[in-house]
Amino acid sequence: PELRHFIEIESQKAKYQAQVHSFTDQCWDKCIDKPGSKLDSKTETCLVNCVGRFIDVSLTIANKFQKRLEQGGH
Amino acid sequence: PELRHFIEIESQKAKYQAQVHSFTDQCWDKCIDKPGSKLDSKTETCLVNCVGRFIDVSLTIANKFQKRLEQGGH
Amino acid sequence: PELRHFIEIESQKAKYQAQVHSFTDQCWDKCIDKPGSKLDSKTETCLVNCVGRFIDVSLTIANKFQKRLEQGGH
Amino acid sequence: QVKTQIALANAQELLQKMTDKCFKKCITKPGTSLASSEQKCVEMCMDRYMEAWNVVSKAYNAKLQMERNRLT
Amino acid sequence: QVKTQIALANAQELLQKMTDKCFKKCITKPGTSLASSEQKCVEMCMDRYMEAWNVVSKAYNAKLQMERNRLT
Amino acid sequence: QVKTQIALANAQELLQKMTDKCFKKCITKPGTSLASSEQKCVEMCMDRYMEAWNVVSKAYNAKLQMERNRLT
Repeated sequence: PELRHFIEIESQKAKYQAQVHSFTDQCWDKCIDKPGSKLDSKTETCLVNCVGRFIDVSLTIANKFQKRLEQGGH
Repeated sequence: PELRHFIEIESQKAKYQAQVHSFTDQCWDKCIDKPGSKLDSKTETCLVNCVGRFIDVSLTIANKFQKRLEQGGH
Repeated sequence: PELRHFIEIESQKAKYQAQVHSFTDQCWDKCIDKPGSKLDSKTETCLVNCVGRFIDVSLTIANKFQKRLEQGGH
Repeated sequence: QVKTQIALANAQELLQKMTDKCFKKCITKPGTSLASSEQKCVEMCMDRYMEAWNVVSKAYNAKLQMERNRLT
Repeated sequence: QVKTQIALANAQELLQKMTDKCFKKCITKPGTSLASSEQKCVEMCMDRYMEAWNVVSKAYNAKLQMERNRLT
Repeated sequence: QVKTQIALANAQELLQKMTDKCFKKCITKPGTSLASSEQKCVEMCMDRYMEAWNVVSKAYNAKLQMERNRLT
């Protein structure tokens, strides 16, 4: 059971990191035009909002999809 | 043999669906500019043609590639 | 040991080919606008340079990353 | 059980593609919350994407059938 | 047999990439059939892509050799 | 050992993404060698990418926490 627990946690970490890679990839394209000598606050805000809105879009779609499945239609 | 048959069919289904995902992805980019309140007939025609022409391109390339291999050149 | 050696070599070949596919993919986009009736020398030079500079960028980043790890910072 | 797993994988792939495409189309400048116009855009985009998936699936089926008929 | 499988995987990858790239380059507005100009474009695109693959493969080899020499 | 492998996979993914993104941003016309302006751009781009990774990671964590709190 300990081994299983360990594997579960490591596997969750891997998923989390894969998600961070994916967000960084997409939000980099949305927020950074030319990489400057430092990450200015405008870009940082854009990155934070980008992650937040991506999750919002993801939840919106997942919830609506779930409702569709329950209604039996498609 | 029944199990094998079942696995083969399910595996074909999975391939078919992967193909549909890939077509939808690419044809969405080719045919849809701004998602409107309904899928108009022009967009639908574009999607149908997009799938058809993608398969045509795929067959054209596969056939010509096959011929090259038979001629022994590369 | 022979089998192992064989597998290692084949696995390296597969990695090499995956790399060639990836370079061709990216350098095609950088160097070819409209595919003409032949690969002109300007395009060929662009492809060769593209591979070279990609590897340079890759080494630059890997080296700097390594140094960061050794300094213990991140 | 294999069937359920494929169905699930299919739904997950669809959800992921829709999220990526609709985020790209509807959120140009990410703000501090989802604007109602963005929310609306996402919902329309999702409906259109699922319709597109169905149109593509039918068209692919029809084309496969046609190629099969040509060979026999 | 491993060799054959790798060769096959390599060919399949090449076919798939060429199809994607040449579809993108040659089919801007998909019509009810492949126009002869599109057909021609696809065939040229395919030839150029395979040439590019060969050029890239040689350049990569040469660069690997150079880096190896620098280290020894 | 699982831990090390994940950490390694994570570093490799980061390196690969940075290389792809910074090559795209900094090398518009590949020349016969890396120009010093390109070299500089690559190094800045790499620093910004790692900073962006950290900002995104923190923001994701905060958002996950917020959603968890909302559910309890």
